[in-house]
Parts: sequence; C-alpha cells; structure tokens
Amino acid sequence: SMHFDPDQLKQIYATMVRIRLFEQKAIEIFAARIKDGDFPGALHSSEGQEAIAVGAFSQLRPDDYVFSTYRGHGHAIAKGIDLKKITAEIHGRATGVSHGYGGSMHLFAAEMNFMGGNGIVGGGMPLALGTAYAATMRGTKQVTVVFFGDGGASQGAFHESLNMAAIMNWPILFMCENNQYAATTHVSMNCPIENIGDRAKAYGIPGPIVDGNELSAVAEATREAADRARSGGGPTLIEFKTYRHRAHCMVIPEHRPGKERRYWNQNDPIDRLGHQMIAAKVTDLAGLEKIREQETRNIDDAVAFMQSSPMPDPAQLEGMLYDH
Amino acid sequence: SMHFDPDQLKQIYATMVRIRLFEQKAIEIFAARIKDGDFPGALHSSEGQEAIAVGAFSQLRPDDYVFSTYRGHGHAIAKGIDLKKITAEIHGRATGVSHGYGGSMHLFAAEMNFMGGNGIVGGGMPLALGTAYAATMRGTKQVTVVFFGDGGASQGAFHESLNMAAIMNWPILFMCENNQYAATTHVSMNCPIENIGDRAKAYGIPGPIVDGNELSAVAEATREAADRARSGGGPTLIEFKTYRHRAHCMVIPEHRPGKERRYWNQNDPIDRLGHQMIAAKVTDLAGLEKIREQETRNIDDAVAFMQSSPMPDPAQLEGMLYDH
Amino acid sequence: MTTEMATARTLKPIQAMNEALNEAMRDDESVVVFGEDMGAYGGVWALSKGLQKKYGKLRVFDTPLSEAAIMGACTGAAMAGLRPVIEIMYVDFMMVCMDPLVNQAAKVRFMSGGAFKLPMTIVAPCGAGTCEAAQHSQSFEAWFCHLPGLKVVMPSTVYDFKGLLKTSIADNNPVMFLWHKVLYDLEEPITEETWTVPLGQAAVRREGEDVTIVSYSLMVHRVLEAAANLEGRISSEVIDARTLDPFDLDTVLKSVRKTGRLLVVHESPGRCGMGADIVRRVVEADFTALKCAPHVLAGKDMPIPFAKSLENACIPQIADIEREIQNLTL
Amino acid sequence: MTTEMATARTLKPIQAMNEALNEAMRDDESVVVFGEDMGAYGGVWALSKGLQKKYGKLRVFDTPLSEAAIMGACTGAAMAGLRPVIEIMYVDFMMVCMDPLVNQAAKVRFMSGGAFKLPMTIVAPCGAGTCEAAQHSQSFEAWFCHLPGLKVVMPSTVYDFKGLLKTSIADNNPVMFLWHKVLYDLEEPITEETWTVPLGQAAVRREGEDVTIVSYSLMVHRVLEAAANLEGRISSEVIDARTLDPFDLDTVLKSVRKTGRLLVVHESPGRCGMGADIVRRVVEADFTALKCAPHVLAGKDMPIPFAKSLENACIPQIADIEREIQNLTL
Ligand SMILES: Cc1ncc(C[n+]2csc(CCOP(=O)(O)OP(=O)(O)O)c2C)c(N)n1
Ligand SMILES: Cc1ncc(C[n+]2csc(CCOP(=O)(O)OP(=O)(O)O)c2C)c(N)n1
Ligand SMILES: [Mg+2]
Ligand SMILES: [Mg+2]
Repeated sequence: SMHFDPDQLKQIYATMVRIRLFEQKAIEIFAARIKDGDFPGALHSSEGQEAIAVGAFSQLRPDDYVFSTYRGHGHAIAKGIDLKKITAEIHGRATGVSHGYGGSMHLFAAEMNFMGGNGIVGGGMPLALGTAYAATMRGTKQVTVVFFGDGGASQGAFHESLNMAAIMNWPILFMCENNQYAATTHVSMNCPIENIGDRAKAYGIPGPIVDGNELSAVAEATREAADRARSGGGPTLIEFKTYRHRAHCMVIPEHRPGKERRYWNQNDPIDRLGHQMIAAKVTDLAGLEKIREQETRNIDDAVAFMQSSPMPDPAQLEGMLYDH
Repeated sequence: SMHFDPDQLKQIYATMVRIRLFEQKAIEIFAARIKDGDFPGALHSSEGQEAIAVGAFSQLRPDDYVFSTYRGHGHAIAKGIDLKKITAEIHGRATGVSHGYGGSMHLFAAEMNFMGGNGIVGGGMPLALGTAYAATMRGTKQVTVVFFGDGGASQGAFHESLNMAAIMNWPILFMCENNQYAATTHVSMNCPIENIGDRAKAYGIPGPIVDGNELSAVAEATREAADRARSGGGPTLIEFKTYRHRAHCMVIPEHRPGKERRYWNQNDPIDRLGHQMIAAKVTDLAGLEKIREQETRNIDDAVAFMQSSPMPDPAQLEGMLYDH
Repeated sequence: MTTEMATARTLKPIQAMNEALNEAMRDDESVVVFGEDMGAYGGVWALSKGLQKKYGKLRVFDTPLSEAAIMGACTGAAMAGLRPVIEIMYVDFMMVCMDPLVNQAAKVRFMSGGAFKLPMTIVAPCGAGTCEAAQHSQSFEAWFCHLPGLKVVMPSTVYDFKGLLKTSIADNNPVMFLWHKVLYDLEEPITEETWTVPLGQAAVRREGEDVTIVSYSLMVHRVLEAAANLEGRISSEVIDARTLDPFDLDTVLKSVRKTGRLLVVHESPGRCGMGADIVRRVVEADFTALKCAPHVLAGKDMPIPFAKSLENACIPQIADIEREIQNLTL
Repeated sequence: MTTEMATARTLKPIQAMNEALNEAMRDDESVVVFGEDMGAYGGVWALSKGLQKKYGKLRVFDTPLSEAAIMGACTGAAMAGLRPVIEIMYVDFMMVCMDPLVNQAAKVRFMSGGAFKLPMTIVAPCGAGTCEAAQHSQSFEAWFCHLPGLKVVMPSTVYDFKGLLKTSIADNNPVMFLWHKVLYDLEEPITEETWTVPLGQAAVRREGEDVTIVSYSLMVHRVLEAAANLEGRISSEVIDARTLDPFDLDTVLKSVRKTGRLLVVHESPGRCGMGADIVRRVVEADFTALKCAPHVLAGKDMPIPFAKSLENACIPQIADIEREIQNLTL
C-alpha cells in the first residue's frame, strides 16, 4: 500500500483542510451576498469529498490534463492553483483564474493543464478523449483525469467516452465520485447494479471500487491506474464511494436519512486522516490545529485579495470570443 | 427448444424469402432509376438478416410496439404490413404506408403499433422507453421491441435507454442485430469486448447472445425475453450475431475478406431453414421453389401497385405538420 | 379564455405552473409528469410539488440523470397516446437531448404522413441574469422557432404561466414552454380560479402612438419600465408576443400601422434571432407602414459571462431600451 | 488570396476538400483528421481518401459510431493545441453531439477568459434535394449563426470548397464547414494548384442594376440560373455570401445601395433563418437604400418530406426564384 512521509502527509492534510475551509467560507460569503439581495450564482460544495481530489493529485504529474466539474473547487485547490485566483473567480473578479468570465463552475488554468470545470453533468468526459489523444499522438505520456458523479454516469457521454477510450487505448482515468446523490436523487435511481465501477467490464477495462474517504486508498488506485495508462495500458474507470455533506447547491434543500448521515459523518475523510496521523505519531492534535489555523489564514488572505480586486471591465468583452 | 408446426414453418420460410426478394427487387428498381438520372434516395438492404425479423415477430403479440431502423424493410414485412404499401412508400407514392412523407427509412404503421423506422442510428431506443412506460402505466402487458445495430450500441442513447429501462423495469426487448459492420467499420472498432450482449450486465439485466441466422434460436430468445417482460421481469438486451450480405447502402461499396464472406454465405439463414425443413420432411426442394415463385408474384404485384399509384400532392403539405 | 371565479390571491410563476399541472392531471388521466427529481421531491424548481402524492408514482416519477432518455420516453409516450409533461432542468441541458426532440418529436407526425399525434410539453427554465455563466443562461427560442414541428411559448405574466401551460398541455403537438428564471419571484394578484390562454395571441401590455415595441418573457417587464420612464415624452405601445410559434403577426402589424415604428427587444443573441424574424415578417407584410428602419435590441452575440458587470453588459438593460426607443423616435 | 499556378484541370468538391486536407496535413503536423469510416476507407464521402496511408494512423483514424465522443475528442484535442478536422456524416446527426459543440467548443475560450484557442473544423454535408427525407436533409446554418463562438462556412463553388476549407482549418476558432450534398457532382476547371479564400468575404457572382439577390451554397446556382433566365428583362446582381459568420455585410450593402431591392434565397426554413437576419442587418444599416420591401424566399417551415414531388415543393426552385425576382421588380 501507499507510503507517504510525514511532511507529505501534513501537506496532504493541510490541502484537505484548505478545501473544507474554502467551501465553508464560500458558502458564508455567498449567503451574506444573497442576504444583501445579490444573487451571486450557484455554489456546489465538495465538503466530504476532499480525499478524492487530494489523493488523486498526490499521484499525478503536473502536466497531466484535468477535466473538473461544477463541483470543482476541491480539484482546483488540490491541483495547486492559486487560492487567491480561485476565490477571485467565484466572486467574479477580474483577477480570477478565468478573469470573471467563468465563475465557480468554470475554473480554468491553461498553463497547468487544468482544462476547466463544466456546468454540464458528464460534459467533461468526451473532452477528455481529445487531450488523451493529443498526448498519445505526441508520445508525451501525460494522462488525462476526468471527474464526474454518480449521476454523470447515467449520461450517454459516459458510455461513448469509455467505449472510445477503451477501443483507442487512450490514457484516461475516469474518476467517478459516487457521493450517493445526484441533486436530490439517490444513486439507486441512476444505477441498477451495486457498483458503477463494475460497468468497466462492458468496456473490457479495469474498474476498481475504492473507499473515496480513505486518502491512501484513493492515492493507490490513482497511482495504479496512472501508471498503467502511462505505460500504454489504456483507460481505467475508478469508482470512489464517498458522501456529499451538503445539499446539491445552496438553493436546493435536501432531506437525508439520519442514519446515513451519521454513518458518513463518522467516516469523514479529514477526521479519518487526522486520526491516522496521530496514531502513526506523525503529529498530534495541536499539530493538526496549527495546520487548520494556517489554512484559515490562507483562506482569509485569499478573501482579502478577492475583495480588493476589481470587477471585470465590459470593454474587454469584444475581444474575448474569438482568437484573432 | 422452439416447436413450429409445418404450416407455420412454411409461412416463416415464405416471409423470409419475401424479404429477400423484396430487397433484391428494390435494389433493381433503384438502380434503374439511378441510371435514368433520378436519385431515389438511400436504400439499406437487410439481406442476410431475415431470420431475426421473422423469428422475432413469430413470437410477439400484434399489439406489441415496434421501433425499427433505416434498415427496416424486413421488420415491416415480418410484422405483416401490406407489401404493396411498403413498396409504394419506398418509391414515394401517395399510397405508401407514410403517404410518401417518410420513404424507405421511415416506414410507419400506427394501427399496428409499428412506430417507425429511424434515420438516426440508435434513435429508436429512447423512444422505446415511452411506449414501454405507457404499456406499464396502463397495465396492458404489451412489450416494446426496438431494433438497432452493432454500431448503434456505441451511441449514448444505448446506455441511457438500457439504464433507464432497467431501473424502471420497463418491458423492452433491445434487439441488437450485430451484422459485423457499421457502414464500412468492423464491429471491433465499436465494441472492445467480444459480445455486445455482455453489456447487459452493466444494467443487471439478461443479455443472451443468439445465432441470428438460426430462426428457431431467434424465436426462442425472443419468446423468453417477451414472456419475462410481460410478466414484470423487465428489459432484455439480445445480441443476434448475423451478417449483412450487401454494402451499407447502394452508394458505399465495401470490401470484405473473402473468408468472412464464405463463412457467412454458408450460414445464410434462408438456406439453413430450407435445409432444416427438407431434413425434417416438412417440404422438399420443389416445395421451397413453389414458395419462392409465390413470393416473386407477391413482389411483382406490389411493384405493379406502386407503379399505378399517384405521387403525393403537395397541396396536402400544409395540413401535415400539426394536428389541429 | 375560460375562467372560473375565486377569491383574490397572489400567485407566483411556479405555483401557477404547478396549478396548471395539477388541473391537467385531475381532468385527464393521460397527463403524466416525469423528469430528474420530479417525483417525491417535486422538482428542483418545485414544479411538480405534491403531484406524486396526489396522482401516484405511475403518473409522476423520478428518472435517472439522462435527458436523452427522458426526452425519448416523452416522445414515445406521446406516440402511444399519453400526454406527457417533462422538465428539463435548464434549457441549456437540452443540448444533450436534441436528437429525440429535433429529429424525432418534431418530425414523427410529418414523417408518418400524419399518422401520429404528439401531445407533449417540455417545460424548461431559460435566460440570463442569475450569474450562472455560459452554460446556464441560454434560451434558444430562435432555434426552436426555426425548427418546424415544435410550438414555442414564453410567458411573461403569472396569469399566462398558468393559462398558457394549460393550453400547451392540451395541445396535440410538441410544445416548448420556456420560462425565464429571473421571473421566479414575480407575484401577481389573481382573482380567477382556473383559466386558459390560447396559443398564438399576443397581448398589448401598453397602448401608445409613437412606437411599437415587441418583446416577450422577462424583457417585457424591462420594456414596460422603459416605456413608463419615457411617459409624457414618447408614447410607446408594448406588445408581449407570449407565444413565438405560432406568432401573432396581426397584432404586431396593427400596431405598426398605427405607430410606423418597430423595436423588438430580446435577450438572446441578435443573429438569426426572433427579432430578425419579426422584422422580416413585418417588412414583408407591410413595408410602407414603416416610417423608419425597424430595429432589434438583442443580447450581444456572445455567450453569457459570469461576472455581474459583464453579464449586464451582454443583455438589454432598461437604460438600453430607453436609448433605443429614443433613437427610433428622433 | 494566395495562389500557386498549375496546369489546368477539373475539380469536384470532394477532391477539392481532400486536397485542402492533404495540404493542411502536409504543412502542419498538428492537423489531424478523424471520424466514422475516415481511416482506411477514407470516409463515406471520400473526404479523407488516401490520407491515412500518407500520414499514418495516429493522424487519420476511424472512430466508433459515437458523434458526441468524436465532437468531444475534437474539442479536447483543440484545447490541447492540435488542429483537428472531423467529419459528421450528415449535419442532421449533429443532434446527438450538440453539447460538446454548443456548450463546450463554442464557449471554452470565452468561459476561460481567453485562455484557450480552439482551432477545429467540423465538415458536414447538408441540404435537401436527394430524397433522403426529414432526418437527412437539414442544414441548421441559422442555428450555427445564432450560436456565438462558431464560424459558419457554406461554399458554392469548387474553388471555394478548397480555398475556404484551407482557411477554416488555419483559423484558431471552431468552424462549421457545411457543404451541400447536391453539389457533389459539381465540376469546375481550375488552373491554380493551391490557394486560400478568406472568411468573411462575399463574392459578387453576377453584376446587375435592378435587384440584389443574396444567397449561398446550392441556392447560388439556382439564383444564377433564374437571373440568367430573366436576362434582358431584369438585371440581377447575385451575391454569394460564402461565409455566414463572419458575414460580409459591406458587399451586400454596397449592392443594395445600387439596386434598391433585396431578395435573399435559402433552402432552410424562413423562420429565424439566415434570410431574416440579412434583412435585419440591411434595414438597420441603411433603410433608405431600399425602394421596396426586402424579401426572403426560403424553404417551407416544414421538415423535408421524402417524395420528390413533395420535396421540390418545400425548397426554392428556379421558377420560384424567377417569380420572386419579378415580384420584387414590378
Ligand atoms: C446534462 C445536465 N443535466 C442536469 C444538470 C443539473 N444538475 C447539475 S448537478 C446535478 C446532479 C449531478 O449529480 P452527480 O453526477 O452525482 O454529481 P454531484 O452533483 O453529486 O457531484 C444535476 C441534475 C446538468 N448540469 N447537466
Ligand atoms: C447518429 C448517426 N450517425 C451516423 C449515421 C450514418 N449511418 C447510418 S447507418 C450507419 C451504420 C450503422 O451501423 P449499425 O448500427 O451496425 O447498423 P447496420 O447499418 O449495420 O444495420 C451509419 C454510420 C446515422 N444515420 N446516425
Ligand atoms: Mg452525486
Ligand atoms: Mg451493423
């Protein structure tokens, strides 16, 4: 299984906490803006799914291609994109990663091969074929990683993309974050069999089913699939079992069974990693608390940066649509 | 296995021959029209696949819903739609099943629940969900049968439709006529695993793989799936292995390996059934010949009917688009 | 227009549509409702709230996250004689289910030589103004009008939300019912209990002498504000098209013959948009009625950007409308 | 326009496009070609004939029958810096891959704040007139023009088939290259070896004084025949738009200012069509230049029916065009 040295573990833990705090702060500011009569757009929290983003990126090359989703803050942060620019983007500032043109659902970072969030469920999967093909054609051994949810696996794009990737043997990691719900709909209304990962068999590719709240399990599955893809072994579908703590977005309240909630709360990925780090004597409670304090400062700095950033200037709109 | 009495067998054989002769005559007339400088539209021959259409309809109820394809002459004939009206339709006559509005790719017979051909590969599958739902809601125990090809199974619609049908437990027979090619593309470029039928597992439904050139095997698989669907057992994906004798359509010449061709020629579904009937003493060579002669006359009658039929009158166009 | 009297109350668009569905389901067993989250939850917009409880899971149900399957199921169900109503959560998502809509639902009747009826209604929120960026802000009404075989409805008042949805459901053809998200919180006093509004009848929302302004959906409200702001200086006649296909050209022509000036205001891009089509029809029908060039004030020919400052610059604002009215009446 | 001289020869549209692809692949390693049957077979229309053999399977290849995957792969490859060209076998089939086209390819650059280039070309045959019925006869150019972020090219001459395709491939933005199936057998003498034609430049195909007729694609040929038939009685100026987005309004305006009359002819339905948009732009730009009402002669607002007698009635014929020219110049 996976080995991380203590410093790595602390960094990983810090990144997970950063994501959690980022999401909470985002909700706080959005709620305040809504209260002020402002509608700041949609916000999709990834709280509870931090181990997937962080575990995955711990095993990827910086030049690997990444397609994210509307629930993509965690992916962007784990990828290492500047927190300030992410914060600025979700509040529509000119200093944001997409200069305020994209917003929370469309975080892009071309220079890091972070190929964008997507407002269309499953929308990233067909695009992933293209970057994987480009890498194959050029022989660069970059892999492409594309995230989607349990609902996304019900889109036709899932089938077409996995099928074509398998036939072409293109290096793609199809990362299914099964957080049990698609908006208010339970995964049982989206998948009639127990594991989405088992659908890999329909394409003759591996389909590991992974505890998505266990950092090391995520990292290991990602490493394995990425190694295989890099060495010409083709695509992998990985199903990560996880849980979304919050409702789909801020304006759609959801009811969840109490027992289900308790189960998943006990399996919170950050708490779990924290306990493991203490048990392994990597750090102690105070050490974890220090990390959290540092990350709180990082978030606050990012918010301050955002608040002092200008709104985008409509005068620049005209040049934005086409490359000239 | 399936039992047919001698009369049934002769009728089945006759229908298969009727389809074969229909396709040949259609090509002959189209070729002549093209030679005359007329472009009569696209024509897709189902020669070689007759056992699937005829075997399937031998086991279905008259009120079952059927969705066909652009390669649908065989389905329509096996369903029992008037040969004259089919012939008239493919030549754009007002007396055709679709009054000349549909043509070869769009044969409809609403009163027989023949819900139409389709020019879009895989286009029928999502529609099949709707008739299956209607039957379920009304408790009529009608099943819905939808045909598509090995290429059609690569469309997103395949995945969405099988998935939804499985989750809803709707009574649908997904009939995959795997004739080895999608236009000029071999099935290996459309499916990375050996059997399309095995993809049923991704939906937790049965996926029998059937010799589509063996009439009784087709009939048996259809019966089993239809019985299951009628009694609340949900959908089935059936893969019929078969072979398309002709090129995709008249204007796309295809090269096929000689060995492959020989193998499938030796397994022609009509010849095979003929031999079986002779071996079982249901009839003799002369008996088969007599059937062929009768069917030739039927085709000729249909052609005569078509030729004496008027072209559709454009004056009626205005009323056709909307129901008022 | 049928009406039944009731005690006065206020109504919002979602309630109005929910009432329309409820009455349609009550009066006609063949009306069924389905879509993502449309069952127990009642739809993310609350469109089907309470309906599953009332009419059962066979008539109101959830689906997988598969729009092509949903649109196909809707089309097939209509072909089988049901009268389905589906929701597509944002009209933008229709891009994943265009085939069953465009190549199937809109054409089956015609391709079959008139053998089938397709009584189906697609309800979808549309429009910009909510900072949801390029993939959650489109409307596509021009596409749907360009597509033969589909009727297109875009209400602006709560009264029409209900009245037009009832008529849409009762129609034997596919109807695209697009409602603007920014109208979500609109509230109107209503005295009637139940009513219908026919397709193909525009409404004159304000009478005037100097200029005819045709609009629909959210923009009607902005146009009315602009017209009110210019009150006393310019007398504007404001027409709410209400249904775009069928389109009530007569009402527009009557007005243009009076004012001699035409402005069309819509939010979608101008190129090959609804405004261009209204201009075409008017100039073809009565060129000489026009005293000056007709004009279309449309959204920019751009995707909708996220940031409010950019988004506002891409869609007509009240000040823009005032400016165009003034330009036209110089 | 760059040109290289060669010995005279005749060329057909498919050869012209094939040459364009060949030259683009030869000159730029990042140009790649894929789609259904596009590899060894060379495409069902022979668009990529010989290219796999020449450039290898990594640059020219077959795909599964999955248009959404193909369009997505094309978009992703363009985002990664390749310059892909794909074929969609009929533009009608684009209905199964609208999301990667509309919500992704056309918007990625904008949504990313300009971070990406999308150098990709989609080649698709379009149009009616081949008795292939409602699902194999559409064009959708109006939809693509209404969609910001996509350029739209519709050549009418063999010369333009090659010259515009080369320019489309070289463009750093998504280009929809629609060629009309009925032009398949067109043949032209050509003296040059290689050349390009810029996007956004219309061509005056015939000069005249009495009426300006704007058209594109197949209809240009019919318009020219109609104009020739009226020779001596009516002097028609015929403009081939060639690219619809960008659209060369200047050339149209210059002509309309001379003739005072405008007829637009296209095959697609009139409602929210390209003709309406051309009318809108002309009346907005120079209303007073028009001596009479501009007119759009479009296909019927109907799907294309199968039978020849019906199909002909749905799309403009030469006699229809003559009649409209005469009506306009009465
Ligand atoms: C094609 C499409 N359909 C519907 C939606 C609306 N929508 C956004 S997210 C969502 C649920 C997605 O669920 P899942 O794939 O499980 O991802 P999660 O939100 O749980 O991360 C829905 C229905 C959409 N954005 N795109
Ligand atoms: C969505 C779509 N893509 C492409 C086509 C063009 N086309 C028509 S039939 C065909 C091959 C289909 O192969 P298959 O599904 O195996 O059926 P078969 O023709 O062998 O019966 C293709 C590519 C189409 N009609 N629809
Ligand atoms: Mg989920
Ligand atoms: Mg096949």
